[in-house]
Amino acid sequence: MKTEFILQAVDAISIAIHAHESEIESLDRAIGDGDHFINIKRGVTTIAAMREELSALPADVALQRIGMKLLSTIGGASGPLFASFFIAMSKTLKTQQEESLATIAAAFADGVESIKQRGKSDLGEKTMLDVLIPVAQTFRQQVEAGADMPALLTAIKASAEQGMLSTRDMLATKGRAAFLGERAIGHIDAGAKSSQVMISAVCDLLAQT
Amino acid sequence: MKTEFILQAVDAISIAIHAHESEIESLDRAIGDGDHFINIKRGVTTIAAMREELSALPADVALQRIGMKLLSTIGGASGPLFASFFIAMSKTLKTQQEESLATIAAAFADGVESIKQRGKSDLGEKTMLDVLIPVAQTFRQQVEAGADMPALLTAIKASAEQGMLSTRDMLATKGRAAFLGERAIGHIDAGAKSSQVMISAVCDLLAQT
Amino acid sequence: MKIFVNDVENLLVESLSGFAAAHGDLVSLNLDPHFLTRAHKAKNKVALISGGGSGHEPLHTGFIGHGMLDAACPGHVFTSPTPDQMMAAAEAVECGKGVLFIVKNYAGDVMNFEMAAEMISCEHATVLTSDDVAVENSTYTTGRRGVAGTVIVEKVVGSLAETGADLAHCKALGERVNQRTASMGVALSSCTVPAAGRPTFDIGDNELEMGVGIHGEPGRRREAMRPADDIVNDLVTAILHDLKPVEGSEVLLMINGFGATPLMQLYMLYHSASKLLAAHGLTVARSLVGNYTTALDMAGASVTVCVLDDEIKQHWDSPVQTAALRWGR
Amino acid sequence: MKIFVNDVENLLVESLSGFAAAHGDLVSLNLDPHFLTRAHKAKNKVALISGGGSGHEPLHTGFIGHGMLDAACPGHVFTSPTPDQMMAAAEAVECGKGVLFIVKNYAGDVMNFEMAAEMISCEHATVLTSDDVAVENSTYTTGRRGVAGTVIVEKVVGSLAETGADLAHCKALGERVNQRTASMGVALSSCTVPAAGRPTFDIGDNELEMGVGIHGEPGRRREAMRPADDIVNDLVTAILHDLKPVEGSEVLLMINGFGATPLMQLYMLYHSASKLLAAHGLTVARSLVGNYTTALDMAGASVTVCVLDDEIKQHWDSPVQTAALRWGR
Ligand SMILES: Nc1ncnc2c1ncn2[C@@H]1O[C@H](COP(=O)(O)OP(=O)(O)O)[C@@H](O)[C@H]1O
Ligand SMILES: Nc1ncnc2c1ncn2[C@@H]1O[C@H](COP(=O)(O)OP(=O)(O)O)[C@@H](O)[C@H]1O
Ligand SMILES: [Mg+2]
Ligand SMILES: [Mg+2]
Ligand SMILES: [Mg+2]
Ligand SMILES: [Mg+2]
Repeated sequence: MKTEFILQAVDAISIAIHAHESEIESLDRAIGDGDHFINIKRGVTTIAAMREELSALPADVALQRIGMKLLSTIGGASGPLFASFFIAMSKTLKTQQEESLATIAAAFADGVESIKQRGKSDLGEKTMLDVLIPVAQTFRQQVEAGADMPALLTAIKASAEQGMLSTRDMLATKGRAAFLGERAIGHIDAGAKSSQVMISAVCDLLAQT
Repeated sequence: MKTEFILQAVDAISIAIHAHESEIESLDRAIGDGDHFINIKRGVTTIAAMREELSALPADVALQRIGMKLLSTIGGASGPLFASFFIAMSKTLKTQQEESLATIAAAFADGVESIKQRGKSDLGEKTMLDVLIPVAQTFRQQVEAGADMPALLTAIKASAEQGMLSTRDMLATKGRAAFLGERAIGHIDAGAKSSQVMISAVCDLLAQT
Repeated sequence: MKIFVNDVENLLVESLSGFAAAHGDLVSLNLDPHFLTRAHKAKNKVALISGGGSGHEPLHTGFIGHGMLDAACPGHVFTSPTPDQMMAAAEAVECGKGVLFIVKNYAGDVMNFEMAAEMISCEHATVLTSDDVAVENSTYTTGRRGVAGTVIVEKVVGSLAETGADLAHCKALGERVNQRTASMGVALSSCTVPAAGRPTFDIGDNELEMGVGIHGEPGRRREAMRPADDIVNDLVTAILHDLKPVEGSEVLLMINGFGATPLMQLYMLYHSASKLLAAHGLTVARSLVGNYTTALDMAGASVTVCVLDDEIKQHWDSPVQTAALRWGR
Repeated sequence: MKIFVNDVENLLVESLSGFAAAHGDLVSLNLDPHFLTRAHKAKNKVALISGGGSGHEPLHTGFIGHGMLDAACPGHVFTSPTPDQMMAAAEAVECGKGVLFIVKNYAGDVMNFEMAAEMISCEHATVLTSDDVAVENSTYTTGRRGVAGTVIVEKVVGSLAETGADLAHCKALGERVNQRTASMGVALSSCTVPAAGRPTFDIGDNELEMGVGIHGEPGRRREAMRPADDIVNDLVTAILHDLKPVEGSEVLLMINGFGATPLMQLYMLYHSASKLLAAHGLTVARSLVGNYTTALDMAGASVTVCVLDDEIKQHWDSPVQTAALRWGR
């Protein structure tokens, strides 16, 4: 992975997130506390402002720096989770000799794994993990199966979309929505939506290049 | 004056005040603090509940009792003013040998005079006195001129109406509206309106009997 | 506007009963006529009595106790109490050195306290508070409104009275504090008198009422919303124009919430006002931030500045033990 | 919803600066990372640190001072603070006996404090508060929300820490208070997060949200407005169902305003709740009424009951000197 690509991804994510502002905001208002968009925006804005500093660094160090910055910038539930994701991803990339789609898929999976650990959470709890876990699986499986880039990206996007939609009918057992019991049913999780939007944006970026 | 008439007047005032509830309320909301109707209603309701006690008393004593009760019931600016009115009226009636329209007119004038003293106020300050002072004058003049009952009542009602309307274009110098300066212009004073309504109601009652 | 209520007629008595029960160590409640006194009657001091319409809580009931009031007479919401309340309160707390009434300058309060004063037999005097500079002083009118600065008068005179000072001295200090204190407020939303059930005034989504009164009375003008620093600048400018404090003076800065404005906002206003005062060469030596003179559920706040002198400062700092102000011992 | 604001991005820092300036005798502020400590560092005691999203003022900054917290870490509005804040605060106030974190049980707060705890080198422990009975406990979920009862935990543990008690004892008492404390709230209107600029939830003119959270999260159900006594009865019933106090127990009754509900109303609710508790054979031995754990400008209130024992009562009564709670000496 190139640091230049990471910086492009940050920009793509920023645009995508802003395009979904009111959707993400109203999802967190419905079964959360309404700040999820603001939290992500704060994170993305801060990282975007680090462009110069980051561009001089190798990709794994840049990801580690991003993770630490997010940790001290976002707060809330999503802050430590996103931070863990990037820090874990950075660790895996650093240990890899050679970079390939397979190592990136493994790093992504390790990032997701560290979210599970930090959040003491798993699939089916109406969180961002209902997007991230299936995406990690699809990513690995498609790479193993030797799918070409367009097929890989299409599969990941579909998996993210499906995961996001799956949260609608779930009872929440983690995050703020867990406090709502039955009342959370019928609403998509804000973190699942924002994760899907970000993943989709990165896929679209890759499709262009 | 018969105590029975006073009690009838209380009922007539109660009905008339309630019929003008929203008008009086909104006038005091516009340039006062919005409680004038509630204050009068509290007074009228309390006096109406004293019917039995009052009916056993001579008129002057009943008026004195009403004044004292209003003093400890209404509060605000209008409470001490209405109370002073009835107490002063009672005093004058008590000293009169014989009852006539002239003595009632004199008692009314003394009531108004005591409002002026208590309120340190006079004509033209955008208060209830802009109704009460002209009415007291008309009352006395018409009686002196030997007007018959219908003419007297018509003159008093007209004078009250005109006084009430005259407050619209005044700058207030007494009461809460005095704090508003120019902004009070264009609004009728709530106390002027309620006084006009009450006087009108008593005139109509007299016209019927 | 929704409120918690059983029967609107009983709201005041239920609230006073709750207040008296929650603060049984500080106050005791009398009903019919309604007044509250300290739980333990003080001795050998001027008895301080205040009162006014309800809806401004904690004013005045929350200021009963050592170092402040001896009694308070709550009227109906935004309606001055009646003379029988003040007479009964005076009877209950007078202890040989006379009674000082502290009265906000509104026609209703002035007249009702005046009538009580005329009817009580003990020595008495009155301090009228009139700190609201929103309404320009005019010789034709009854003067200015008494607002949040009343809290400072009650605290300072309360402390002096505790020393055994006589009635004339207490009245004189109260009047000096009043003269050295100026306030102005701004509303972002109206209040709703429970018995009326609808907002006292209408205000647009992008408007503010500059110079609003503590009953939701109109102030200087209706304006468009502006940045907080601009708004505070207008308030402070009006206040300093009135007080004309000597450069280098020490002042007490009070930011008073009207009821529905969060504390977070009030401290932001404090930040803004204190910077301005410093820029005018004044030293903010004492502070008070919170909901102290409210207007039911009105959103908004007022700024109050009191120009301190040694005596005022000493009496501000002295111990106070009331439901709403408490420090020292 | 209008608010006083210059730039919404600076609101928190301006507000914290105002708070620190107004209470310079009590607290001192550090920016980047944001945390507040006592003005005078305590010695030889467990250092108590709390924190959480802003918008609940006076929680937690208003509880820094002798007898309560050593430091507080304010996050953005309704957003948990970040680990670097807690680490820096711990560094600043730890004085040899370890650090106790008092954390309201929300995923964000729990994770951020957890990460800070993993990274600091000194001895540390955490008390999670979870007094909100609106959300029934379930083994599948992360448990209940921490709300106004947190104030009681901070006061009681704060007093114990002042005696020099060790970390284990402080943690144990905090957990006991939490277990003996239950709360439930009701909202009449929504709050508005300043950066979002619109109400968190919509609510009809004749509706209430029963069991609302302190961030405007939905509670048990949306209901039609009812008389205050009925509403309080539901809150108290849910609380007692959870606490199951022995008849004759002494309790602390707290009525907490969410921000926009006038004090007059809160005391009325106190009256209502205290009658109910008495009818259940409980003795209301201590009280607290006011805005202590707010949700910005939300209208509504919560009831909290803490079943006292001798140790808790003693530590509740002991002196406290903070911006928002002050008694004794
Ligand atoms: N324990 C957890 N594990 C995984 N994801 C979680 C967990 N708790 C919360 N989340 C995710 O975080 C999102 C909320 O993030 P955000 O609104 O930024 O924080 P907060 O809930 O503190 O306001 C939720 O929508 C959910 O997807
Ligand atoms: N000094 C005064 N002299 C005569 N009338 C007055 C005076 N002050 C107020 N009023 C009258 O009282 C009315 C207001 O009464 P009310 O609303 O009951 O009391 P408050 O002003 O205390 O709320 C005003 O509309 C005015 O007519
Ligand atoms: Mg959120
Ligand atoms: Mg009025
Ligand atoms: Mg009034
Ligand atoms: Mg949040």
